[in-house]
Amino acid sequence: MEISELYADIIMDHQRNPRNYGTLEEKDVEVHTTNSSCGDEIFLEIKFDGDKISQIAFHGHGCAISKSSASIMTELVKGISKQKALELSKKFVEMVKIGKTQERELKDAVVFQGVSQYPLRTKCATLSWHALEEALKRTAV
Amino acid sequence: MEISELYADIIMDHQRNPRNYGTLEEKDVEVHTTNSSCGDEIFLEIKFDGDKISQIAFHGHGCAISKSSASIMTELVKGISKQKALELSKKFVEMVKIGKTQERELKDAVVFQGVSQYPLRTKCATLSWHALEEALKRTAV
Amino acid sequence: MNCLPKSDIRESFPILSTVFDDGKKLIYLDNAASTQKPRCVIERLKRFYESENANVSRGAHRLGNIATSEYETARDQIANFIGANPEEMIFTSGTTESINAIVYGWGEENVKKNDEIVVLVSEHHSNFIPWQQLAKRKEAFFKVVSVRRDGTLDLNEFKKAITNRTKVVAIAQVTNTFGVIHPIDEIVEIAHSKGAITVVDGAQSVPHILTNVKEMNADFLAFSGHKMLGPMGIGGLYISKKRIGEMRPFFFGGGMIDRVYNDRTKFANPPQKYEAGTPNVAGAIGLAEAVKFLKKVGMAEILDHERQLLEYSYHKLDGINGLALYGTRDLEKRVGVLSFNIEGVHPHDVATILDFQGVAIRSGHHCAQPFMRYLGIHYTARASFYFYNSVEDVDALTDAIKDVKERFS
Amino acid sequence: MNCLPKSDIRESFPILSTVFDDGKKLIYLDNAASTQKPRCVIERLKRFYESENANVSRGAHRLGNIATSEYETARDQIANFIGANPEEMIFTSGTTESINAIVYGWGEENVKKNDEIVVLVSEHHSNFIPWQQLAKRKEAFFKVVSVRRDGTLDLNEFKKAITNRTKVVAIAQVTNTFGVIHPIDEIVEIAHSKGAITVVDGAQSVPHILTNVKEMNADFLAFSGHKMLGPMGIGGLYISKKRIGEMRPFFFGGGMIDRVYNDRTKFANPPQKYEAGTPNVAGAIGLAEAVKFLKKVGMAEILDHERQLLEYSYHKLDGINGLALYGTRDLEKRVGVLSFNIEGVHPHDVATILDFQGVAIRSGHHCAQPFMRYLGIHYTARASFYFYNSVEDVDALTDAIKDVKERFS
Ligand SMILES: Cc1ncc(COP(=O)(O)O)c(C=O)c1O
Ligand SMILES: Cc1ncc(COP(=O)(O)O)c(C=O)c1O
Repeated sequence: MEISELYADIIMDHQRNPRNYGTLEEKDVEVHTTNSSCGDEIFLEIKFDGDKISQIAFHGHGCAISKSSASIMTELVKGISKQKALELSKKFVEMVKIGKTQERELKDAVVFQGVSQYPLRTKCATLSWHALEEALKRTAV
Repeated sequence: MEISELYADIIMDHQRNPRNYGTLEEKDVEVHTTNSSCGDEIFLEIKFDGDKISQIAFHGHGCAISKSSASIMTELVKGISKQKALELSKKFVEMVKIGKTQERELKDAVVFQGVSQYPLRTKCATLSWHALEEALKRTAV
Repeated sequence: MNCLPKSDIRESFPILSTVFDDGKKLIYLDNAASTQKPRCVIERLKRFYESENANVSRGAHRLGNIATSEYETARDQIANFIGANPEEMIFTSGTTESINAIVYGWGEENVKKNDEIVVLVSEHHSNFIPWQQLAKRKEAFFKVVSVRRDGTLDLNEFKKAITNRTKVVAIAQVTNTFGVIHPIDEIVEIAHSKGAITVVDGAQSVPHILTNVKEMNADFLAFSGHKMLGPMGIGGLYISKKRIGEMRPFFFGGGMIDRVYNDRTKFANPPQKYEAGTPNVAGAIGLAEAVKFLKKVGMAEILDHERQLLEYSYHKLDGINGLALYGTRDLEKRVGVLSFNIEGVHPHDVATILDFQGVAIRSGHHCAQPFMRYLGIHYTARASFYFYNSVEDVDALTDAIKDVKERFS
Repeated sequence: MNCLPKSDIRESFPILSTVFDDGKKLIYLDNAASTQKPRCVIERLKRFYESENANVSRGAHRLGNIATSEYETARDQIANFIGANPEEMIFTSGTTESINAIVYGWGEENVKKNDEIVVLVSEHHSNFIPWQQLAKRKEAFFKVVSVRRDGTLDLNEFKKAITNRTKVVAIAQVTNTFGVIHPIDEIVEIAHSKGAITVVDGAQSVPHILTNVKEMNADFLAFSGHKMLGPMGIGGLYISKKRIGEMRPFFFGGGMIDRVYNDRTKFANPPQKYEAGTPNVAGAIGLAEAVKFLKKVGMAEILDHERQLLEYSYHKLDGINGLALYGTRDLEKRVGVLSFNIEGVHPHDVATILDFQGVAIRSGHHCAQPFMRYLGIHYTARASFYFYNSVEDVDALTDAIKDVKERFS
């Protein structure tokens, strides 16, 4: 693998200009998750519209991998149902574990396949997804 | 080295028939010393006549090496002065450490030269001599 | 690296072909003290230091990744070997550290004044003194339960000793003195029925008997790598899910934290919580290799082989005048440990004279002074077998024993 | 076994010629985390396991004698390396265990309510949390003394922090974060003048600076073998004669006793008193071999070489926009540790990108969260040198740093 594969343009773009970065005025749930192996942290806020994720935002501090992964994650799940978001999350976590995926739904998030070669960095890529799962669990009926 | 050198006839003889074994009716000092690495112990009793060791006896439990060494030691020091006994002790300890000696005064005790090849057993050979030193120290003026 | 035990298993152990300067061949019968290492374990250490060495977990470089993943794989394999989940097993430097860790991490918090701590009189000092001293600090009762003179436990007597005040029962599954196998399942059950927690000293059982902590149902199990073909300086401690919540870390330092503030610390989750500082990565990896080797040999085969050697020893030695053979005659309740004494001969002399022939045994109190005192003996000579010992080794042993007897008669 | 450092020292370290699958060469700059091992150390371990392996001290056979005498010779050599007498040095598994041993063996008995325990804000967690937790248990004051932002200590400030109530001063002679060398002699003197005892964390000093505990006059000194060419799982703890009398054993078990009774135990003399259980004999012997190697290279030469690499790094990196280099600019007060941050780039990304080039550095809080928080940074990237690093290694490092800067700009 080359540097440019892991630090692909798309990742560099999201880390420079993270989407949905910041806080929400109105939110239904807020989750704070840390990566205890390195101390990175993310605050994730979600507003639901019925079963749908209508608004989502994150802030915190982390590396390019965790920041861009969070950014891409928020883009992926905005507007979809809790159930669907959970499915995506499982697929993403599986992908960075085994290093490949067939799932087209993961869209831009497939750039994180390469991170599987850096076991200590997979947690960076999955941090925001774990925060998402936690948020959905908390708001489950 | 052969077994018969370390377990020489003279050692086997002393271990079977230890000299000066038992207790004294009248004594000036009694010392109890243990070999903490194996738990063997010796009780050494001495009666002095002025500066001279007039009577000496030991008992306790220990291996053939420590028992025969104690037996030979008591024979060597009986009747000699404290000063002389201490000198012998130093020579003996030195001998088992380096594995040889020029000292004819050690007489039968020279059979313990070979024990130097068994570092963990040297303490068996020196146990009674250390008891002797302790006894002499305690009765020093 | 092919770790398959050769048809001749001995060839996998370089040291077993030792011939000393005086022409005597090494006959190694001191396996209860420490076992020898197969070539694959030695080579694994070498390979680690030559091409994988790095500190674990906190690095973001290739060697760090290799070291970390090998270390965690080792944990998986060793945990699996004793039937535990990886997160239930922590690495320690050996049985002694493991048991002391229980005392500091669990005992200090949970044992109170007037509680009872129960051990057997036959425990190894490493499973005796830590509890004795804890009892002293806590003003708890330290109850030393007797065993039969043949080393076996009378379960009814044991049952009587366990009361509602019993907080801890700490027992070796196999004794290092006579190799007696205690009925650990029943012991654990009796202890649990009174609400006591159970600490199993597995130093002499894990290397010789297939171990499954879930079936055994113990709260803690301690073992040493060096007694099961592994390197020195590594061992393990199983902590059941039930107990892990009650246990505070016993060592504090790097790698076991989530957040550190000036006034407080938030700890990481187990197993990291209980592994402070740089771990013995090479040791863990070497032990995993050892475990693979043991699995290939087969734990049932190992025990079986040891029993055969034990039976053969009895066959050759039984009935010799003035020779005391210790431990129950029901050899099904034994692993391959043969403790003995020759009347009128100090066991140190026995060991030294055997050593002249190249036969390496141990003599002494075997870190079990309370037991020796209880039996009214000071020491024993002890030969202890492992699967790489042969009938010829036993012949050399028994011939040498007979020789000593003659020499001293 | 010829352990003489070759004219090209790197050749003595097999791992340093690693070329990865992708053709990148290993450039190992993570020495503060763990150092690599010279061939002679690796071979020494192999030789031990192939021809000398046995448990120590209690055996009466040839292998036992060899193992015991090699173990004690190792103690002599390592003690001598730090200027201690053999009976003042015990083997542990590393710095973390050594410091925790002081806490359990000395701290539990001697630190009382309202006593003060003083550390610096820049301590490694292993010399921070054990004291923090002890203070909590004892209701003592845990005093965290600030350092300057460049990592150095203001001795006047330090002096003010030490009072008649100060019982313990625990300080790393060299910090692992920035490689700052503290004036340990003065620190010890100030602490002693108020009656406090001194614990020196030597994890980063013993491998890099000639150490003499007698001149330093500290009460305790802890260090790790793996950070000074030695195997993992072995380290040391120096205990001064003055303190040894006040210290109770912290681990109980085999090998540290004189007599064990059911109700009490009489302990052996130091150092055995503090070494319970089977020691890491191979580890100790391997570390002794490492120490021999270090002596041949020369401790003065080692420090000198590291300084040159550090100066060269500064020469190449100084003045680059957006690059923060941490630690005092007085490089005479530093060992070869280079902590840095690139503005806008997370150090984990720095480390990963450097790793692509084969350059192994570390990133994170370096087990010094209180210090990072004090500085208002989360992490740094850290390159740390040892005597086998070359100017070319530094070139690779500095080129890679510049590359990262561009990539992220
Ligand atoms: C200053 C300092 N203290 C203590 C430690 C802990 O050493 P170890 O992990 O070898 O126990 C380290 C190493 O990480 C260190 O750098
Ligand atoms: C039954 C038993 N428990 C505990 C130990 C202590 O093990 P280690 O010395 O490896 O810590 C031993 C070994 O000597 C043993 O045989």
